[in-house]
Amino acid sequence: MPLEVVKSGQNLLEVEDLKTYFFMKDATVKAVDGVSFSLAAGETFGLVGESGSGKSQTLRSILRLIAPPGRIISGSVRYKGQDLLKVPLGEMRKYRGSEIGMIFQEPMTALNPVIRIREQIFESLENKGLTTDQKNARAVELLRLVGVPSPERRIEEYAHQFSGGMRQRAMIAITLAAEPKILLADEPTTALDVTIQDQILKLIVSLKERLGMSVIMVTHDLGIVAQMCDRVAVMYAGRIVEITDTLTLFGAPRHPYTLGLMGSLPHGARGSRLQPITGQPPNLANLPPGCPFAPRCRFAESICTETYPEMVQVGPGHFSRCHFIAKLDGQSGIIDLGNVAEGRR
Amino acid sequence: MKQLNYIVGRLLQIIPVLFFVTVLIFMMIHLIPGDPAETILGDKATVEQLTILRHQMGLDRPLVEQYLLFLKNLGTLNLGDSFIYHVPVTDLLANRVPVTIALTIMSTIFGALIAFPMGYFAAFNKDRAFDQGVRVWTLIALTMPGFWIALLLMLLFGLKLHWFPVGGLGEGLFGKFYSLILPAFTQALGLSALWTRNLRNNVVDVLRMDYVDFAKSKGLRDRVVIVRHVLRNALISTVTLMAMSFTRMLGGSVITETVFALPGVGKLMVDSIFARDYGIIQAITFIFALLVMVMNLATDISYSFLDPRVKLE
Amino acid sequence: MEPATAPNAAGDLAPAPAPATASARVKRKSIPFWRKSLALNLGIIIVAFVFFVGFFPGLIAPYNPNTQNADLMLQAPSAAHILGTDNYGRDILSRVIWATRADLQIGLIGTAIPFVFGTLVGLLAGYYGGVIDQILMRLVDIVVAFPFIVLVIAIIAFLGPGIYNLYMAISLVGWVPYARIIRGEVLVAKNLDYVSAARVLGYSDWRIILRHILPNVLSSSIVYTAADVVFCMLAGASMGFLGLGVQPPTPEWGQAISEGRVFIARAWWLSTFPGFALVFVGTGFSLLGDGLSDLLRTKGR
Amino acid sequence: MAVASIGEQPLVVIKDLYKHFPLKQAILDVIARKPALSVRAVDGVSLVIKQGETLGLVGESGCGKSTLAKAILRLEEPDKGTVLFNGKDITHISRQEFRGHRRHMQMVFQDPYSSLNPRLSVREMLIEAMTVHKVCAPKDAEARVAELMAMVGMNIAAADRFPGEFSGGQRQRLGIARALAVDPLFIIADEPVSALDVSIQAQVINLLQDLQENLHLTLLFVSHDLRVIRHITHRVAVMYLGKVVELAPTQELFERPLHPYTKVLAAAAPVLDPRVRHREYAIEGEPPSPIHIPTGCRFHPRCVRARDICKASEPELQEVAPGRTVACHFWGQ
Amino acid sequence: SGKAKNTGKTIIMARPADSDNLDPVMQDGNVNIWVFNLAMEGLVKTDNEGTKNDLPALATEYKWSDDKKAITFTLRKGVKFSDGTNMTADDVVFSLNRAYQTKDSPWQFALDAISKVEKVDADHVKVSLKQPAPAAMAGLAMFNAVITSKAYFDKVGAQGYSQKPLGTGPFYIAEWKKGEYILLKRNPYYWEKGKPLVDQIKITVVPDDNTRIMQLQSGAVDMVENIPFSRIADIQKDPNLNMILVPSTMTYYLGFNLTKKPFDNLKVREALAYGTDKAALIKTVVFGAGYEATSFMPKSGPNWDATIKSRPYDPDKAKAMLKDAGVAPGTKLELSINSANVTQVQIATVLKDQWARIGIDLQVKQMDNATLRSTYKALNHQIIIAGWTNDIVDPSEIAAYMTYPDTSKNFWTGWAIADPAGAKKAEDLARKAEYETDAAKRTQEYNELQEYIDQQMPRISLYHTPYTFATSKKITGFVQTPLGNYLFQNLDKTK
Ligand SMILES: Nc1ncnc2c1ncn2[C@@H]1O[C@H](COP(=O)(O)OP(=O)(O)OP(=O)(O)O)[C@@H](O)[C@H]1O
Ligand SMILES: Nc1ncnc2c1ncn2[C@@H]1O[C@H](COP(=O)(O)OP(=O)(O)OP(=O)(O)O)[C@@H](O)[C@H]1O
Ligand SMILES: [Mg+2]
Ligand SMILES: [Mg+2]
Repeated sequence: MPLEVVKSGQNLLEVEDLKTYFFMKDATVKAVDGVSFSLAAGETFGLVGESGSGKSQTLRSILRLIAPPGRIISGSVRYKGQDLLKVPLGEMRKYRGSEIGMIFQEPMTALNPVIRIREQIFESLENKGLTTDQKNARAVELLRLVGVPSPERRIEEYAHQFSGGMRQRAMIAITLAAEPKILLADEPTTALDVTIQDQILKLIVSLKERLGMSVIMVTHDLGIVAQMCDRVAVMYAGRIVEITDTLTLFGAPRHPYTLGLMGSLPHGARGSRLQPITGQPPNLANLPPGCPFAPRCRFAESICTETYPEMVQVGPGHFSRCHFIAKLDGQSGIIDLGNVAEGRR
Repeated sequence: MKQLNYIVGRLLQIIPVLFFVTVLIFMMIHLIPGDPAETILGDKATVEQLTILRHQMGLDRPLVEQYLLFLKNLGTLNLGDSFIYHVPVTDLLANRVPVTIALTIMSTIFGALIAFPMGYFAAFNKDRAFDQGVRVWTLIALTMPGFWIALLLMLLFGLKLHWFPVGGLGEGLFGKFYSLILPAFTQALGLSALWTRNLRNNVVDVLRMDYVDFAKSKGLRDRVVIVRHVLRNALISTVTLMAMSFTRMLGGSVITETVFALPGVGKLMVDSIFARDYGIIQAITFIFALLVMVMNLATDISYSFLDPRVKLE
Repeated sequence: MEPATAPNAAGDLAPAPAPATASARVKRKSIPFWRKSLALNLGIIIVAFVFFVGFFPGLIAPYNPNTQNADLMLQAPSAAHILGTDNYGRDILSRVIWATRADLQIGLIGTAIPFVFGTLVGLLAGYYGGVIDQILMRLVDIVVAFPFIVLVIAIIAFLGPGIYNLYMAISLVGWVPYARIIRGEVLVAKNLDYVSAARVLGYSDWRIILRHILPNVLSSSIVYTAADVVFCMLAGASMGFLGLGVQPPTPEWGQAISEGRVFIARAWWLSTFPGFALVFVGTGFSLLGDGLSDLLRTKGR
Repeated sequence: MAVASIGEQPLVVIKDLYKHFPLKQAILDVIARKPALSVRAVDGVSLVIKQGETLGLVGESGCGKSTLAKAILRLEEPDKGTVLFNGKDITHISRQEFRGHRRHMQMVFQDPYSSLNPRLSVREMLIEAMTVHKVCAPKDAEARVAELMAMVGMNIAAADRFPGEFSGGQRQRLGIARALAVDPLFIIADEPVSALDVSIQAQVINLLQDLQENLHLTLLFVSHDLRVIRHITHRVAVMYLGKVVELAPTQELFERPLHPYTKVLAAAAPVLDPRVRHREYAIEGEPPSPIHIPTGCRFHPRCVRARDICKASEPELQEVAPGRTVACHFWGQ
Repeated sequence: SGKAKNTGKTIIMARPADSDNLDPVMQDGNVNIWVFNLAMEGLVKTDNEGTKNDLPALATEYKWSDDKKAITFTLRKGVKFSDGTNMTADDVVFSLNRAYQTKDSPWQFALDAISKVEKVDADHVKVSLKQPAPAAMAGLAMFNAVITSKAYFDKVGAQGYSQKPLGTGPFYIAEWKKGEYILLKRNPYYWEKGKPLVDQIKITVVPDDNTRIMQLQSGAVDMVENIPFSRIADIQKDPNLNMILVPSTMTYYLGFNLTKKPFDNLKVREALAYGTDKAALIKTVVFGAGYEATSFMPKSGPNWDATIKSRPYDPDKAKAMLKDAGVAPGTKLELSINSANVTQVQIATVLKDQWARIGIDLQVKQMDNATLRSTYKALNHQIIIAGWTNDIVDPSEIAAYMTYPDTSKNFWTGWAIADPAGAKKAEDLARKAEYETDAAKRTQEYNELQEYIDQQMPRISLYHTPYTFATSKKITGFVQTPLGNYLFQNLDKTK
């Protein structure tokens, strides 16, 4: 693992060689298998990949929210230089919430159904030395901040009384209440309408700017990446296969999988044929040796099914795991870096 | 308002059900061979004597008329007379209903006292020795007939250790409570096994829920996470199950009351069926049905309080 | 060098290669069901054993279970009578073995009839909803309003004691849980897309109910059956206690336990061994049920 | 069936279709004679789907897209209105009679996990559909299964497996195969790719597109993903709170949306270019509930252009250019 | 409880079932008789052994009229009811009138001979009979002829009376919690000075045999009624307990329904008797605590015929006889029993095995008591098991039941229907004996009747058993008569 991926020392958060496996009766699921990346202060870092590629488990591992049969096998998660994986589990709560907060993927299941929203916000306001009235005021303010209408009334309600978008907002409010330095956002808009998604994403952007947070944004929607992220890592089968800045990703991706993703995107008008990746995502329980993408890869050769490719640097801050980076030279993504695409608005 | 709406709706539903329950039981018991006149007069009675008594008791009237009379009495909250004891059924039940209800409540409390810690610790020690031990225990407790458990408890705690009386209802409030301990325990044992398993599985399920992790991700203390987020959610369905066990306990009281010589309704019901004491049977059925339905209603309402997601519709 | 996998130039219309079977193959390799749940294995073994005993008690029982011998009353366990003899001088081991038949019958028939009837009611109520649902569910309310045992007693008083009436009584009340479970599942299943698909395909209601809904809603009630078998056996035992159960001298555990209770001080073996048998078999079925639900839980997504 | 090119002839004509779901009324409300409320899921929709075209249906979650789809197929009995299929009224015939028409109109569902009966093997599933409708002679059924599997890009070896053994994308192909099994003329695809990963999504989109073209199918394609809609459809209908508010050929709609709501939808979709980042909200507020639909133009509470007339009177769907209709008082501005 | 402290000695006795009706005239069953008999007395009473029935009670003496058609009783002086009011001749007349005149009383038969009861003077009451009846005195000693206060009865009415009858007995009924207990308290006005010895008797209801015995063993109760025979041996071994076996008139028998085939055939009935091993029954069912019954009349009652012997157990002979009678091996016969009665269940269990050996496939039909009663009363049964106890110290009661067709269809054998001539002969014999005033002749006639019935076998008498009663060793002075009545005047409890 080239150290450049994780520029040691200068970052708010550095994840290195993180491995989280699930030990099932019949197999070991390598959900996160040697993930390394870093997050600078004020940065929005994207984590993309298809379903099951290990995005959520990576985030959970950062907060050490992995329950049996899952276990963090190795690696380090350095937050401000402190390796969180070495902190006694009992002390993790010092980092959770107030330092690193997380928005869960499913607002439906991540909010406790039997506790009022207010109490759930209060929980994040604990240890801040606030009186109940102050907490109340703060909670209302937070809900208003995230755009929940008539927050004084809705604070008394339960999660099920909220619509999907409102739930997501409530969850953001709960997480933000603790004023984290880093926000881990796990597909915060997947379940939502475009209009609501638009609102939530823009909310996150504005909050981030106001509160000076860093954000790790997990998504499988490249549109969100384009709109939100400074840098991106593409995950495939538990590993990061490409990591670069957003513009490069869209303009000159250097991994066959990323290229395939671009080709799969319907982006133009009717008539053009899509160029999807063939085949199905691999099963993390029975990964063959070699590159897990090989069976679906246009460029694959026999070596790909035999040895696992190392991460190689292909440009400044641009790394890719592929035996045949050279073959990809000249392939371009969906935007032409030459000229700025025309905005639609 | 929503609640009130719901309650009114449900109460309205109870009426036809109660009506059918009473019709059913009325038909059933009146169609069984044998009648109270025979029970009262015994083997030595002549046909003539029987005829006289039947007439006095109104048993020679058409069934429909008898039923209407029963309904009419019900309307005035008069549950009729016991044919055998010659006293108003309400008098008989006044002493007995509290015994059965006390027994049921105590059984519930004991059951909860057994089930909650067991289920909880089993879940937190999932698949470890304690969990397996609890599993074995629940399997056995579920399969032991109540009267057999009762016998063992009486032998051990009554006869050998002299801790508790061997059956009978004590005197005074404390005496009564004291004498209900073993019977309640008997009833609690089998049910608590059911509840333990339910709670254990619930806790295991809840522990997997995202909201528990979300709570942890806020940096909450473990105790808070467990009490507020895990237990509360896990208990919802266990509490419902406990409420649903109510009917079963009423039924179980038949046997418990017999074995422990308790003057409750269950035993009275069985005796009355055998004695064809129509008055009592009808009254108890009616009360049981009412109790069960009110209990079900209360369960549903309390369920909606415990779990705000449940809409009362 | 040729690419390992040729790009699918023809697009997706050509038969897709391996992927169609890839995940299936992975599943194939996964461990067989019987290695997934210890409870299930134990349950299957016990229940299979019990079935064997229940079907061929004559092969195992050393004596005729009903032969009395006044000279051999209340003998303690010995080599000749491994579990001792009862108050009629009958061999307890043989009676315990033969009782398997009656108890299994109570457990299975007492479960099977309610299962079938309750399933039917649940299917109709759940699928058609509306008035049919209302009527059937009120019927459920009526049955539920009686405590189980009391209703069974009343029915037996009506029909007279005996094993067939016991089935009848248990069946008349036992269908309710099945109806409820199935109805609940049908309410969910009928809104699933594959049922909509079946309707879009113009299938008849009966085809949809029997072929598309029924097989998919059975699992939780099948799990319930295992518990229900135990419950029925216990109900049978309670009836035996009240003198409303199986007709003597047919051997039956519940009755043996309750009749043996009087001898507890003098001849503990009378009720203890049938008690063990009941617990053993009950445990077997409970384990089976646990195992089945384990299995279904892991199978579900 | 005569091969018809797009636009020649309408295949499905929906006239003023309504589907309301009455809310359960509480006893006390009934006694108090409060008016019964209902979810007005489809609230007067008229649409023409032409033979051989792919019509897109977009709109926010809950605006009634699925209900409309189901009402056309009588999975939900419409309250009012008519659906003509090939000129024949199919809403006012008995269910029995309608069953005979079912094979002509099929549906592909959104959730690949719940849309296949887990207890039937692929073969059983396909053969059942064919035998019920006697699509082909029993002896040809096997061959047809193979043909269908090939059509949807699946290996015939998979025919004996059960749905649980397939991935989401494969299941979606099987769902399509099932719909094709009865040789339909018209297929409604209700968000057929929303649940799939991008790479798989693309496979299914290609498949649908190819099938539509090769088999001359008429397709109603429901989605809220504008990128997909833009890619696959010929014309698009935009729904808002139970009504169609705009209908236009795809290209034109995206290039020149007329209804303010259409504009909002377009603006809300994230642009796939990191260099073009919008920071202002496309729209504020949430859609109102379909129970209390605003008076007048149902979009007016969220509309930046709303004026008094928008509150007062509901704009009719009007043809503003050939093939373009829109329901807005101020569509021109 | 607080109340107990000045009530002195309390004895607690547990029994399996509660009373239901304490009106001596209107109830049926020992559960009632044995209780109100502690509180009420008649003019005469039986002795402890149940052989004499004219011991003085509320009457100090009596005199038969010369034509033996009337008895004049001299009332005891100074007798008070337990409420402190005096007992008068009017009370006696009222009580006896009610006893013999109440049409729907199940016990009316015992006083059937009475034609009139009248007050002679304040101290004398005359009972007139329709004809000379030797059994009349026995009837007057019976529990339904107990004396109550007319004023009280008028005050509380029949219903109130059935809850709390008032009498002159050693105890009075102080409290009755249905299904739980009956509390009897010492009658302070009791005429026998110094009696009774204890202050209270609490009779509790404990349905389960095991529980009842455990309560005795644990000291919670002092006396327990109805010990299962299987437990006699245990209790006898217990150093703290007394096992009391009270000789009783209890007779268990199998009753055939002669109106049903093949029981109309005497051969079959006899064969079944030969096929019944009474000794084994006694051993397994009553654990040796009983003895063989030969006659339909109890051995412990008067006029029992010692010359009758049971048919010996001889399965081969039984088989042969059945074959002769045309009953094929494997024939199914039906035995209807009360499912709640353990003894009946046990007898049925043993019989099924015994009769299987003579080729009879006995079908045991269990039903609850009420159904069973309706079944046999309608003669819908084939065989029943029943037990009988005498209520009076005279053979006339059982003889009448066995032979008078109208009262009980000959004990539900349907004899008079199936074989009118035979039944008529028995009836004539019984009627003659009932009114026979010459004691020796009467014995002779009853013997003849017993022999005739033994020969005709409308039933098979099985065995006699004692009443089983256990007390703690502290209890003294326990008396129960063969009729079952408790005499607790001398009951006491030592420390
Ligand atoms: N509790 C668990 N037990 C076993 N395997 C698990 C568990 N949780 C996750 N996994 C596996 O870990 C892998 C990664 O899961 P993860 O949730 O991180 O995916 P993801 O990238 O977030 O996907 P999605 O986009 O669907 O959210 C998956 O293959 C999943 O099957
Ligand atoms: N069976 C039903 N009973 C009551 N209300 C219903 C029913 N089906 C749908 N609805 C309601 O009708 C409205 C329209 O639902 P529909 O499913 O048609 O929306 P949709 O546009 O398909 O949304 P999505 O994009 O979320 O699938 C929603 O408010 C929904 O809650
Ligand atoms: Mg995820
Ligand atoms: Mg939809």
